[in-house]
Amino acid sequence: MNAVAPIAIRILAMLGLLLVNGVVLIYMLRKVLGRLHIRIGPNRVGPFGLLQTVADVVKLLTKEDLMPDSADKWLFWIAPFVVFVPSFLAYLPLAFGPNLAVTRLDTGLLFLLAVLSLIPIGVLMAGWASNSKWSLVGGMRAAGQQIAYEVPLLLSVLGPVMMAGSLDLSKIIEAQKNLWFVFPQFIAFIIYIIAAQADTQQTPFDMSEAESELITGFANEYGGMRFGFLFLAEFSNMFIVAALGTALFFGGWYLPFLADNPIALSLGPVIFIAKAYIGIFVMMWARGALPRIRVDQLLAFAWKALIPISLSWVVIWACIQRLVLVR
Amino acid sequence: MKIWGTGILKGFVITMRNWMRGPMTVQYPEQRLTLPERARWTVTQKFNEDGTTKCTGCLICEKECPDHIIRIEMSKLEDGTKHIDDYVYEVGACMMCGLCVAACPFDAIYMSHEYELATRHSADLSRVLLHDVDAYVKPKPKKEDEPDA
Amino acid sequence: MSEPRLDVHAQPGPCWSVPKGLRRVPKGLDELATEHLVLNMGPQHPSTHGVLHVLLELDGEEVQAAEASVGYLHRGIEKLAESRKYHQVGTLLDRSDYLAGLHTEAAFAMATERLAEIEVPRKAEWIRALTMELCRLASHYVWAGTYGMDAGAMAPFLYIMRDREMILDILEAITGGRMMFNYIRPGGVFADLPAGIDQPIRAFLSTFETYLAEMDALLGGNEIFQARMHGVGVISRETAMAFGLAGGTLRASGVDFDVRRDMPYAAYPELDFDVPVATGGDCWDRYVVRIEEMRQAARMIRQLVDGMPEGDFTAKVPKVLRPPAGEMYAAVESPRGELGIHIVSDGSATPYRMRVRSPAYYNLAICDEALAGSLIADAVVILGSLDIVLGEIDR
Amino acid sequence: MPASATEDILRSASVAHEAGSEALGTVMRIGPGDVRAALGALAAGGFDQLVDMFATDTGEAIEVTYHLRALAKLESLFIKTTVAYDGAIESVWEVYPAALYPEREAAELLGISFPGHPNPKRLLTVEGTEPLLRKSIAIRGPEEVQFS
Repeated sequence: MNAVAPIAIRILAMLGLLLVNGVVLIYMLRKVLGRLHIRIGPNRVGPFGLLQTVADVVKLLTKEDLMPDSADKWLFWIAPFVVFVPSFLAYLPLAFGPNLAVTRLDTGLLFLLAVLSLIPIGVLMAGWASNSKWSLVGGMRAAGQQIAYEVPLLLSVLGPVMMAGSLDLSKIIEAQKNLWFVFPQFIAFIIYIIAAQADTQQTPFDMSEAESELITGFANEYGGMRFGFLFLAEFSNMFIVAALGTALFFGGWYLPFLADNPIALSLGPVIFIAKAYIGIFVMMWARGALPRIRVDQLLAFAWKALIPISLSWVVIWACIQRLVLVR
Repeated sequence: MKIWGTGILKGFVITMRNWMRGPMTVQYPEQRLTLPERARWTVTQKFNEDGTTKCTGCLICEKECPDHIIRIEMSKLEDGTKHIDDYVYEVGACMMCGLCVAACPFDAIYMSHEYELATRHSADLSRVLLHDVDAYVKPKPKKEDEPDA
Repeated sequence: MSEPRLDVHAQPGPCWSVPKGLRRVPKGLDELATEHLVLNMGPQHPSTHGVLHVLLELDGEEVQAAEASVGYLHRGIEKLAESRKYHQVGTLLDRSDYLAGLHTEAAFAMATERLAEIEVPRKAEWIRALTMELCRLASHYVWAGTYGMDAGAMAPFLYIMRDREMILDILEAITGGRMMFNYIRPGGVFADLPAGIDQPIRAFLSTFETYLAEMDALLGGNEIFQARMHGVGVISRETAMAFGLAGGTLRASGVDFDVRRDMPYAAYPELDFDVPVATGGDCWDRYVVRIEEMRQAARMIRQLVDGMPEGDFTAKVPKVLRPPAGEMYAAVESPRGELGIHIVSDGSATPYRMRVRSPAYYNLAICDEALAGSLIADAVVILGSLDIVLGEIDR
Repeated sequence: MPASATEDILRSASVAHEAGSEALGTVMRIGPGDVRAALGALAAGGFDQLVDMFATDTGEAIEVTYHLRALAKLESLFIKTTVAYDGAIESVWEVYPAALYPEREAAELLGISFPGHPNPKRLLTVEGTEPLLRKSIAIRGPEEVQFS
């Protein structure tokens, strides 16, 4: 009993973080996009529209739970959870501070990427089960896209892993105490942001949603809280890739030049989350600024450009590390 | 295929520049735009200084309206002058073209700037602009002014 | 082998031939025998610009055949015009092409004037040209914004709406309406320019270049957008001519024809402007041509404001116009191309028959031809590049 | 003189025609059976654009107008033909694909037919609608307009 309690508390804290993230990110997305679009964004519900997301959640919860007549009932019912659960599991190995993680896994990074790659199954399920042509096309796109971009995503994280010599996210962060990996691993970082954007279906790679083509694609037939789960998973994925980027390239909870400062260290989680939010802001900024790429160009870009580059970077860095750095 | 070039970065700069310019929203119920003088909204009656109608009941506006939304119900008084029972204006079907105002030879109607036209009851979409009044008789041809009935 | 299910070109005549301008015999072999999917795009789809309904026959993501189904906005404008007096028809025509009502009004007014032999004062012609060019800018703004949205970029739409708002304010001050103008009447215009209107126009022109350049950089300067546009939806010169395309869509295919220059009307003979022409005929060329048209429109507005003559704003026109029996065709260059009004008069106070030759109607007819062989994402972009307004297509 | 050149084209295609110069421009009247042949010859003879095609109910019959243009010379030509109510004119879509839509529209709005059209569906109205542009179909008048 005593052994279970702290773990339960940690898991609940993660769930809380996920939900809070969802609420905050939706508000932030609306405000950021609003300002980029020279609008104001939500400002009616509560002060500065802060309660807008809460109102939306209430709206989604009270909506009728509709299911299309011809839908595959079982798959339709389970698909949002298949999307949502992996994105929650991906929070578990994240290290927010020294010794502050739900669970410390030696293969944390591998675990995280593995559960993230489960998401396309849920998306495909949602697209197929809806029995709508639009959803089907959206689901197929999502599957093809995520399979294509898993590869460069995995290859791009190998650079930091090689430098840190570990797959444990805490160890990777600790290895960046003096030098953030973004500087030596700049090419890997560029590949990472592209692949991460694509993997989480963010603009300019929001193929499966494609507002102007497929009208939210795989989520087409969903309403109420089921749609809420799909939506929440999307925002939680955004946070995960931003947090992962922070951990891999931007030194996690360390501030530059203040790595040994005890105050800065005690603020570790705050610094970590703030860095992740900066990353999310850039993702939202891209959403406001860029048009969408076409699906065949997207796949061609992954297979013809991104994967060869990332593969050669892995080889190059391995050589550099073996021959130059480690004697 | 030329991709990932400077154009994308420039897009980021431009969107941020527009953020700095600030929102262009006019928050409607609190802030309002001023309408130019010629803006055309609902048809409204004009009145003389003494409060009597300027409408002579000539029916030109009724004939002129392309959508047939103006209906004037009139009766003749004993002395031969006209009496307007009802001047009905279907604001819900009005397209604010201004043809009736342009056609009115007596300057009795104008296009007002009343633009908040949503109502809760469909009956409000039909307005009675004049009810049970004597039609205006121009002082020039006849010198006598009708006393109110 | 599965047959295309749509009967777009399903009836090979006894003497089957591929007509001039068609790329291919519209039946292909599908040796993989994959099942085709018929997708209903619209009438409530964000990228069909209104209530267009396009049937797409898909093989995977590739469009095999397409058929536009229109008529959801059919209001019978041509029939209604037969019951209206000549000065009342303008209210209908505003609603035909609701993004550029002034152009349709002007075409009708010109046809009526030529039929009734009314001499239009010079100032009226200049006011017409000024308001029409402003209206063209407003319409092109909507096109550019929605084109960006079709490609997935949201921001240019809102930036362009800010600029369009300035034009609509100017037009409202001049005509009294923001979109339903009812301003250009047979004989001239309804009212003179309000005093001091040149100030807001000049204020608009002073920011026009900056904002348009920004918008252009955001869309046309973006590599993703370029990759989406180049080589997509190519319409050859022959196809464009055969389908009677008009406006920017025609000029992007290399046909140098502009009603303003070649069949002059209003104040255009006195103005100095260029007609942009491109030769590629793809979505990118249509984009470039229209952006350049916007610059030319601003150039013309500058000349029109500077050189606005004095005089009457309308000719003496009888209250009820009864043109002599006969027929007349008058065309203007609307933002979408050659917009013609063909009036048949029998000498009475109402037109006997009025026909709107709407450019978007002819531009849309090519979608069966242009969409086949593209991807869904391309189909959306091609439809956007044709610049269709459903009010004008359905009438 | 351009009108005579046009007449030559029609004559060489052995199309009986009646040339006229109205306020509208050059107008050629031909028989309904000759439309396909005449337009085919004119398209080969330089009239490369079908600007518009529409039909009118004249009270006795349906008059169909083809508005052609030779873009190089900016020369307009109106080909008119008359066809009985519910009559038929051969489709010209193989000469001018631009006629695909207007033919469908004229067919449904005036109740004529265009044999040879590849997709003779209705364009604007739904199945069962009367031919609206015929003069016998009345427009709702002010007496019939009832609000509220």
